[in-house]
Amino acid sequence: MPTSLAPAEIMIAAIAPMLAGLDHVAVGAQSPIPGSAALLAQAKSGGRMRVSVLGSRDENPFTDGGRELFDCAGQGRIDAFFLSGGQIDGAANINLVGTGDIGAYPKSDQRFPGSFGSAYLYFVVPRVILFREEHTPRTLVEKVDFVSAPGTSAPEIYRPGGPHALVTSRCVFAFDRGAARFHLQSLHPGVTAAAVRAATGFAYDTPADVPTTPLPDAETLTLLRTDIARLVAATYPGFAARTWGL
Amino acid sequence: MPTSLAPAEIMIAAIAPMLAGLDHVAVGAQSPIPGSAALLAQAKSGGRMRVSVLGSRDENPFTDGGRELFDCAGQGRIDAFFLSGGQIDGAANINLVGTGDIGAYPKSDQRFPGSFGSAYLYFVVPRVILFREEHTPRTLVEKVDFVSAPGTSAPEIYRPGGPHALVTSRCVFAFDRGAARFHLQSLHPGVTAAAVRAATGFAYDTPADVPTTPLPDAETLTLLRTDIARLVAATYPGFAARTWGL
Amino acid sequence: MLASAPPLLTVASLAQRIKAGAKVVLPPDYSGCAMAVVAELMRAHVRDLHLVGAPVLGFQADQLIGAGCVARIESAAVTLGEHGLAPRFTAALKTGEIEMWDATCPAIHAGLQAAEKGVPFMPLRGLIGSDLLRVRPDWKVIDNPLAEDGRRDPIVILPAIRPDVALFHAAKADRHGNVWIGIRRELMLMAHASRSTFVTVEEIVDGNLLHDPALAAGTIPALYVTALAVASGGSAPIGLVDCYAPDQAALAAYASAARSDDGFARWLDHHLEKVPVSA
Amino acid sequence: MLASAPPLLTVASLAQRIKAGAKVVLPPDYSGCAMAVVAELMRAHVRDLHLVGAPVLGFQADQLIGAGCVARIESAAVTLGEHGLAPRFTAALKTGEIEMWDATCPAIHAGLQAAEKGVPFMPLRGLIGSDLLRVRPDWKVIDNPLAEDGRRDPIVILPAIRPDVALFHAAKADRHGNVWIGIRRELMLMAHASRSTFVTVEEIVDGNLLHDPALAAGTIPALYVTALAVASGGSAPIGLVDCYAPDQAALAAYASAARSDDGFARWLDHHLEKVPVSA
Repeated sequence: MPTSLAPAEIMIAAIAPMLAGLDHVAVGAQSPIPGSAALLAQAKSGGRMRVSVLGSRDENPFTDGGRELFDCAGQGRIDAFFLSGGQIDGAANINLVGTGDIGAYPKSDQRFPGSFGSAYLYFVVPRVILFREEHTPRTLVEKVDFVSAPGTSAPEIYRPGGPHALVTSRCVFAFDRGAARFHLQSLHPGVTAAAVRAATGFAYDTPADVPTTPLPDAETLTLLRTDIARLVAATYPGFAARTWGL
Repeated sequence: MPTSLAPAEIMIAAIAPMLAGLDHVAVGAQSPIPGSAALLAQAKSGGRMRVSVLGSRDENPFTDGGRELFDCAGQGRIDAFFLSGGQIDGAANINLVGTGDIGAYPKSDQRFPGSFGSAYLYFVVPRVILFREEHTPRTLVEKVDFVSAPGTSAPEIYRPGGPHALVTSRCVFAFDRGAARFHLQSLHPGVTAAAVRAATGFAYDTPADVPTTPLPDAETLTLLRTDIARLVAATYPGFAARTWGL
Repeated sequence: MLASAPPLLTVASLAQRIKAGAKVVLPPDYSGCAMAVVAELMRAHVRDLHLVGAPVLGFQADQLIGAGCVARIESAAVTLGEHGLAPRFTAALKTGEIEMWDATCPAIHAGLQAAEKGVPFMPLRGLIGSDLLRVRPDWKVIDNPLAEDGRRDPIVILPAIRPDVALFHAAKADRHGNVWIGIRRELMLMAHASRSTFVTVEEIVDGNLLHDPALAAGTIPALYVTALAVASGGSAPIGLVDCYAPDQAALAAYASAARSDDGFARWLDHHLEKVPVSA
Repeated sequence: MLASAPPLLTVASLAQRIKAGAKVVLPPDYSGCAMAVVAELMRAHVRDLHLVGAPVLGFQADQLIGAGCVARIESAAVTLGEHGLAPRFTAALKTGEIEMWDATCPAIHAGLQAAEKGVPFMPLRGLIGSDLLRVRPDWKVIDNPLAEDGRRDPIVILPAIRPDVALFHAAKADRHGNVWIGIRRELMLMAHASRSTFVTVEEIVDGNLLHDPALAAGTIPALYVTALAVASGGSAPIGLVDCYAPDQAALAAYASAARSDDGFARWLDHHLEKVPVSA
């Protein structure tokens, strides 16, 4: 077992297996952890998986302008995507707009950049993986102040897609769409269930026995720190420098 | 006055002045007479007028696929276009689908190719010029058997465009959108009002005095037979060969 | 990336992937027509195709109709252009052998764009008062829900057109499966809108078309391409812009032969003899 | 053809054609940003702009907000990317100085496509249950009129977005006014959708871009271009793909300075001193 895994590496290793067997995984701009996980999963698939990374010179296959990612997802050609949130709540609602009373909109207490494509992609991409490094009661809240995109929808709403899991710096939550609720799936090394409970603002289920998040084996870690790191550096140079000193 | 004008040349010379002062004239595929008229009008404008000829290598400015002509017209960027019809009636309805009882559709007595873009462009292009060489009771009918595109619309229908005139091998009809009716505007040389009446299946108004269709002056005819003919030959080689022996 | 490239097949095995009953969108004659595949479809007597013109049809449709491969045509027009009316199309309408869904060009573009965007319908101006609305019960007039305070604003909405198959011919593809189409963006729309896309090309080029900034702008990415085949001269006799001109004599000969059932049958026999079995 | 070419202006005189109150659509930072024109707009204190992000905004919007040029933002996000939150945007929201129309990326693309097609609205999946619908009263939920026999199928329809002005920077144009944008098709959509389009370019090239089959595929035809100006380095410090990289130090310096009113004011003074008056 390799030692001194970076927190980002644990998240990458946790996300990559969630993509196994998929045909096409897309990654938004400025998403280095999901991007690294997707490229790792692609390498593990023997190259069978297609990975499209927005903002990448070599991994971005789109030629029809900014709309193509969304059209492509609407056609059902994207199997997995990644979203984050300034706030994420226990029903997997995400908030990318701002905090405070919605009645005061647009004068948020804290303004986030905006919803980007979340209010669409969350509905049409079958496997949306939420990620947020900061795992605190400030980010994982009971109820988001502004719903950029809802976690679940009424049965009459067209929604082939939705949340699959939430990966943080502390743990992995799996999402049950029927119950509209998370459960604790695994704890990163050294993190206790109690610590997660204390750091989480929303209610979720905790099984009797929570495993440790599987860590990459030596071969995978070598792959990640060499070939994948070099690919990642081409699109996310700052992240690659911080994580792998590239 | 030049002698021995070809019938096509008279139609070209009749159409060209209808385009004077316009910014952008578009011409459909396989429309050599309107295409020649548009290129003549462009030359007369000193090049200020833009002419887009579908199917032309050099005069087709579109780069967004087959839809762009229609999008461009929908944006209000095309001032004039040309339509024809297997049948045209006195309310300027055109039929590009087929003859016979519509109840028997699609088993027409005579099937035409189809409506192409007429059911859209007739509504959104401000100045649509109808043209049809064959001027007989078979082509100019009281009521078309199938309305590919109607000549006029109820006031609540979005319709910035519509018919302006009908040019045939015998005469020019002007269209009054308010009255939904043609009147005889000019007779080609040697054609009588009575002959037009006998050859026309629909009712229209005839002023007391019907002028002769203005013919091109010597300078214009030279321009048409040299520079314009060469441009036309690049897109409509068969027509240029038949008309000018090019 | 190569591992996820679409397979490179023979023309015949590519044609075999297009099944009876498929809804197949085809380009107009001025774009890239996969005539070599059309020949294989006729040879194999593929039945009950629903052909969609993007937005009009010509020789491809007329031949397939003549060979008995077509159940339905959805198009803004069917014509052989300067070679006149499409004779097999006209004859099949008379016998009632094919169903006809007349359309208008922008309605087909809009329907394909609806499929491209994953929406169930698209609005379009015009059309109201046209008898096309009488023969197209799938098109519907609604009141524009965003019209200003109570003003009536009727507008047509058109259902998405989602073909099973897009089929066309292009100048080149690379080994990754990216296909260069230049300004012929209706081919890209067809690929985006369809469940599967089959392409024949003049040649396979080295390198990656997406890595050349000039060529990338006219390239359909491999992710939309189901399978490829090399067919040199694959759009003859219709021609391919910047590659080879139409063979007007061959087109005229077809137009003339196809005026009668017998003439078409003889043309087809002769045509399939000339097209080698590539399986 | 040359006679109908759009005029070639100086950057300053091009900027003068963008008037107070105009609805201006701008590309995201990864596309081509006409930073030289943005500087002139700030110098001229053009007021009350309604900026539309296609689909998101960055440095251009933050600077124009800081300079007091903006009344309203319509965008799926406003961010300086790896340089963090957009500080002038955030501050202006707090003071109530600007109006905010939050959106989501595909809704802006769809709204621009509606304008491109000349239709009053476009449907879009998703969105239902998002608070965006609460803050965007111009977006409306209807029942899909084409849903199968009585099944309820709620869907959002979005009004067309028709900007007065599209403003961007590109690598090159020709003397006819055709502008090469490569794969940056959102720039073409912006030009199609807008009443007028102003473009700065690195250089004017000889010949006609539309006559080169490879370049034509990535070219906006002159008919959509209102006026051009040459601005070498015109999208610095944001950068222009395949031409020059972002100047990360300059971008970081802006992001830092703009955190305070005073810091921004000093940055602006210094910035406009550096940008020569090109009148």
